[in-house]
Amino acid sequence: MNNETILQVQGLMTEFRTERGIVNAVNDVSFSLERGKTLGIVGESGSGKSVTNLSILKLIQYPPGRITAGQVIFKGENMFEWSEEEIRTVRGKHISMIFQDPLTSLNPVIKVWYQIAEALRLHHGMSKKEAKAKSIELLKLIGIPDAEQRADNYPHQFSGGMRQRVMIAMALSCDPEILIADEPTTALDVTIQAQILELIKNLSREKSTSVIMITHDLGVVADMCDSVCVMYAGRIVERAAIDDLFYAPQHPYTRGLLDSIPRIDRAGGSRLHTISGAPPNLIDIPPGCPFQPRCEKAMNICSKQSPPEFIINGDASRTAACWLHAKEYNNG
Amino acid sequence: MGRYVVRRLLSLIPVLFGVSLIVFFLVRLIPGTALEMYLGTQVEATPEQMEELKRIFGEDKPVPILYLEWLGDILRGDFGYSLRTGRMVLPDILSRLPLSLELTLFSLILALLIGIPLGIASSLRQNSFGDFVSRIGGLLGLSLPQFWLAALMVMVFSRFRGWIPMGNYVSFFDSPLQNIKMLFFPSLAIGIGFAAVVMRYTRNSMLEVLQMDYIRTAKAKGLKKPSVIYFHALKNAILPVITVTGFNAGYLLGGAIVIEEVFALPGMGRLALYAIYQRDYPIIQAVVMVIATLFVVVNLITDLVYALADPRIRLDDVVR
Amino acid sequence: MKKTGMLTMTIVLLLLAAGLFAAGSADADSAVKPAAEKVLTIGVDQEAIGIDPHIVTAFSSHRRVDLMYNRLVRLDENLAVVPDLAESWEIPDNLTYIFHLREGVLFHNGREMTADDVKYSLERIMDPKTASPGRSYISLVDSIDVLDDYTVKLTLASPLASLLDALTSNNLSIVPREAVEEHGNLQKVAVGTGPFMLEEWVPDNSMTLVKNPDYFEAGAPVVDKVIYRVIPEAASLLAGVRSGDLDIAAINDGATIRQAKNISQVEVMNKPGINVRTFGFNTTREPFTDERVRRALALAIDRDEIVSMAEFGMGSPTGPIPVSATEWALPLSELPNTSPDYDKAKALLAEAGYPDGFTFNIVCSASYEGGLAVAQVIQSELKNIGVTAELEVVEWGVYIDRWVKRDFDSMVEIRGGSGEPDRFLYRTLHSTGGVNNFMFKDEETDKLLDLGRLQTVPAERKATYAELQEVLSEKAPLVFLYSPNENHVVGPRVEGFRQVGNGSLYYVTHTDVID
Amino acid sequence: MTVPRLFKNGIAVTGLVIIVLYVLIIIVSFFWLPFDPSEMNSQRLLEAPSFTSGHLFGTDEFGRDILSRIMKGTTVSLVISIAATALGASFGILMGIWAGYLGGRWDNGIMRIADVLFSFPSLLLAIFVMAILGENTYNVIIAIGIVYIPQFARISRGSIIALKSNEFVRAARSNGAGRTYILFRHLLPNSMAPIIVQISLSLSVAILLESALSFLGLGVQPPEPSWGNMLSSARKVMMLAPWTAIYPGLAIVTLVLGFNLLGDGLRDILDPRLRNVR
Repeated sequence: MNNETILQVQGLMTEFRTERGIVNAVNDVSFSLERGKTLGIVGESGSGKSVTNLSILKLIQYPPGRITAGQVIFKGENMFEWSEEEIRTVRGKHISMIFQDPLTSLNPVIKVWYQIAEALRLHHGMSKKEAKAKSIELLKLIGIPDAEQRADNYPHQFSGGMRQRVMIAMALSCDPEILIADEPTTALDVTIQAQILELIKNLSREKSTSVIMITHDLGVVADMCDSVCVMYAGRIVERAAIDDLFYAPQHPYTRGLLDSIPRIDRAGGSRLHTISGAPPNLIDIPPGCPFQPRCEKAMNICSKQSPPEFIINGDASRTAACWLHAKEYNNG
Repeated sequence: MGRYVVRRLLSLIPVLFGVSLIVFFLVRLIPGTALEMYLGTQVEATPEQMEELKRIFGEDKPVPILYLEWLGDILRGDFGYSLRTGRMVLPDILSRLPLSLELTLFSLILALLIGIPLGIASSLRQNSFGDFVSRIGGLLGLSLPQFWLAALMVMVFSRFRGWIPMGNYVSFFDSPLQNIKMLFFPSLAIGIGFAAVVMRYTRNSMLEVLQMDYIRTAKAKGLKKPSVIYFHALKNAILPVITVTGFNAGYLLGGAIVIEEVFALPGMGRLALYAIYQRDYPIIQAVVMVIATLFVVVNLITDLVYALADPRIRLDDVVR
Repeated sequence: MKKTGMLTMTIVLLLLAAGLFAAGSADADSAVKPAAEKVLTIGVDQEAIGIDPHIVTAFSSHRRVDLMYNRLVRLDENLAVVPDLAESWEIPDNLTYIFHLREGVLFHNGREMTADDVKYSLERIMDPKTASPGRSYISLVDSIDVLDDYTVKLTLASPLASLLDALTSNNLSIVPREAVEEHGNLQKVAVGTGPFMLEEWVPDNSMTLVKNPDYFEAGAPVVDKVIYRVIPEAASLLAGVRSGDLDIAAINDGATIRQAKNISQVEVMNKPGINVRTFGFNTTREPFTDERVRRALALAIDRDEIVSMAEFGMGSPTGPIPVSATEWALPLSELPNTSPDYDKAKALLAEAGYPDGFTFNIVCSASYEGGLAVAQVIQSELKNIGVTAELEVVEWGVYIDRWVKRDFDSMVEIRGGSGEPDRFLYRTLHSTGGVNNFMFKDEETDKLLDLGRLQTVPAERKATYAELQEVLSEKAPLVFLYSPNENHVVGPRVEGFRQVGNGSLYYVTHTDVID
Repeated sequence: MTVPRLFKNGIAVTGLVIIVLYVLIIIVSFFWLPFDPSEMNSQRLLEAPSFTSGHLFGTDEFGRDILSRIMKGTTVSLVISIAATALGASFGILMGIWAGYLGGRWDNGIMRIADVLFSFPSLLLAIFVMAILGENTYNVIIAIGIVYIPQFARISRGSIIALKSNEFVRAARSNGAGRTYILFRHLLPNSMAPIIVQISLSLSVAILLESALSFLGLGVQPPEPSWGNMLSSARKVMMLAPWTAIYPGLAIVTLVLGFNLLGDGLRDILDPRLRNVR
């Protein structure tokens, strides 16, 4: 069971056609997820982390979005070779998702229990009655008081945190092997954030569900994840186990991110660091490293050629896409 | 909700008062009087006959006095007598009402049956050739003059017995089959235009809804495409369609004049038209009042249906 | 939504079930029905406006009253006066008319009709309170005397040669006193002596009449039921006959009749009617005060062209007396100013001081009676003599208003004619005439009209009206254009229907339907 | 931004092309027509369309050339539709923005009037106005314009109210801008999108309303040709001579379609919620 790779993404490319040109939202992204582990994907908004994960289940709307290359290998099979119908049977049953904004992600005109029950009826063939009972049970499990009555409510009658709990109940209803949580706490109050994260953590641990946690919040990553991928401009710029990332970031962008977090252990005198500049426009990306215009350590080569992912210390799961490591590699 | 309905019905009062005022004085601004129409061009009347006739036709008093008298009468539920036929106004109107309501209902049903599926199909293939064709087709439906279409229908289908009403209106409760058969073409002539409107609203609303996060959620649950589209999307997309349907229903009640004329259907619109031609003031006044009331009531029903379809709306909160 | 969905489903299912149920029961009904009740369905374009024979003015009402009431005398298909309730009559002098009534005629309420009813009816008509349009027809009647139960005598204040013809009017129908007293008037109920009795009247939809089993004429009526259907569109009327929904349709639209002639399933019956399409001048307005101007305009008019364009050929050019009144009417060729002569017309205009023509208005309306099509043709024809006519097309009610107020330069009308010249021309053109909208005051015309009323010798009367026709053609207070045909489109089941010529449907009484 | 987008929108461009074609027909009709549209000819009544006679669309019941009448009638139809829309829009928008901006008693009063007008069936209202004013082209414009007033009032009021609470209005007010200035410089331009769409739809509905009025004998009066009155007089003869009804009918359908296409396209373009990246 240990170290069993359950999901592998290889060379994923996703683009969007807009009036101004083609946006390369995901550009040659690869990573893998192990059973029972939690993988964090971190990046600013627009870095391509959500699109990456929507691409896994082919939930990119065409038009305008389109997956142009890559493989998603789930339990040894490339899902991109499957038919739409086959992928559909995976959704919600084997791989399910939680989205950022629980208000817009729940259907406003359908009762809460019914939205939870749908997947149960579909994937487990439950009758309406069974599914309702199970839904209420799930609502209790995630801590909704008066679940029997609340089941007949509509989403707008719930608070934000409650709604996200409903989303979680919905996602976990069929005991999926993988849960993709797309910024599940961004829209919530800080106090509620912790509760929700705790809930995800407990539930996934209980059922040894693998989790992909998409977030821009390094605190969440530190709390939840076993390993991390950092995305920038549609690419993975650094990947590492959780401790390595925090203690020895290898990419200037990651370092920038870490420096921008206020930390108690840092001496009072040091300034809070921010990354200057803005993320690049993903249309017509210039050659070279996309981070180069904002990078304090930029070199000549950085504006000419895009860096490949360099393996750090011989550990294939520890990489950084930065020319700085080319030198180190050469020297080493 | 009860309080809401009462409040809405109370708001009817100033509207009806305004309508009554306008209609009463407006009809009397039209040149010619009911008495003149009655006599026509072939009849001679002696002066003493004219005196008597003027009294009968209510031309012996100033208009404001007549208005107050009439207002008093209708508040007591007395709509008076037709100047043209001498019959009581209210029963005459009530006997037309079922047809007008039925015609409205049937046209709307046809419009929804045609418009919603086309709108959905069109939205699912936005900007495809099929979308383009069906949009143009829909707009074409909207561009057809109703009476032209109706006249063409009479021309083509009149050779089939029983398909065109020909003044032989059969009530739904007497013979539903015959009734539906007869109202099919008139309803279609009216419904095609509205089908286009419904289609347009459905399409636009579906396009909007299909971009929503909850549709993505539904897909992520692994739901099959039909249940995503016809359940999750349509349930939301139908909301603006309800509004526009209700609005058109209100509009249609008195607006089928031309169709009633071509198909010789005894509805409210035709009653009003003939009353205007004949300067039959009591009838015109009453018809317009009834239509205005229906208009408001239909709008109220629409709002209630809307509230039923959208759980987020709570009527008591609606401020108007 | 779940609930609404269920509700919708339930309603739909209920409707369907109801539909099947009713369809089934309807079939059962027709299966049980005893053999062939004969129903004749008549399509007309206008709803009756009341059915009290003494009060109604609308032609559409007359067409109903026809079958429910009788007069003392009636017109046959040659427009000749024949007995109706009066079996015979004597005219001892030109002021006295004695009628001998049929015996044993029953009203629809079962009571026998007697001379008292005749007296009551005519007196009701004469009473100003009744506001009857028939009053003017018998205004010269001085007294009505009941000689016995079956004999009644009318005494006139002054001679009226056309009295018998006047008595054929539906407005002079005989009604029972008790029915009037019970209902106030007879606008909604029918208690006559006629061949049919009112069964049901659904306004603007249908009127159903059933056979009067006690009708005095043996073997009549032939059918058990007559249903009138109101269908305003001529094309729909024709379509109705064609599909078999209607048996007889009265259609006055020429185009539709022309089309009907191409349809093998239907028969078109027509004969020149007694109405006359006229183009009249306001003789008190410049330049129509000048007889020469009016004559010039008359000379620019091509009646054949008007008939072919405005009526699709379904009419006959006519002079002052409608051509259908064959006994009186002079052929157009014998009357002056009845065929186009532009040179003469221009000369007359120049003589009158309008060498370059002038501009005036024609008031007309888009309804059939309003003569819009005729006005358009006239407008075009007048261009030939340099006169500019501007059409003032008004809504029908406004048209009537202008007519009543005599507010027009000229007007296209349709005038209800009569087979009896006095009845048509006296009121139209005598200086005291009730519908002399032209405000025509001419001594010669007045003299001839007065004379015609006095004369009871046919040959003498004929000479008088011949002279009058010439005078009117010369002085042209109006141009008599044509008589539209009376048209009926008849389906294949119908047998024995005849046209009267004045639009009356009297012969429905003798009509049979054969399946 | 909007103009190039307009040309990218196939629907809108198709509509525009149709309208431009009709404008060209109007220009041509001022200088040349195949026949005199009011010239009657008793020898050529109801002739079928033919090349040899030169009556490409046939003749009507008076022997007049239908093509020439349609061409002449184009001006009438377009003038009515534009003038009536302009009339209804200007009064309606003024009422609506005033009501929406001032709110309170003004809003209530103005919108009650609009409500009253609104609950009148539009054709019936138009019939009333025509019957009172008398039948001619100007009065058709007035009648249709009056029908439009409450519609424009509602739409413009709605969008003003939606905008009123926006930041930029508060900003403008804190900068000392006056009521009228804010209304006409800030609110009106920003609320134009739904109004523009309503205008294009009103243009098309006006043509249909004119033809319905003519059908009832209350529209533009003969001999002046309008598509509506051509159709209405063709009704009698359409079974004998279908072309008398078909060509004027097609003229109406195509021009109305043109306006509708333009309107629908504009709605796509102006309504950002429907804007789909391509």
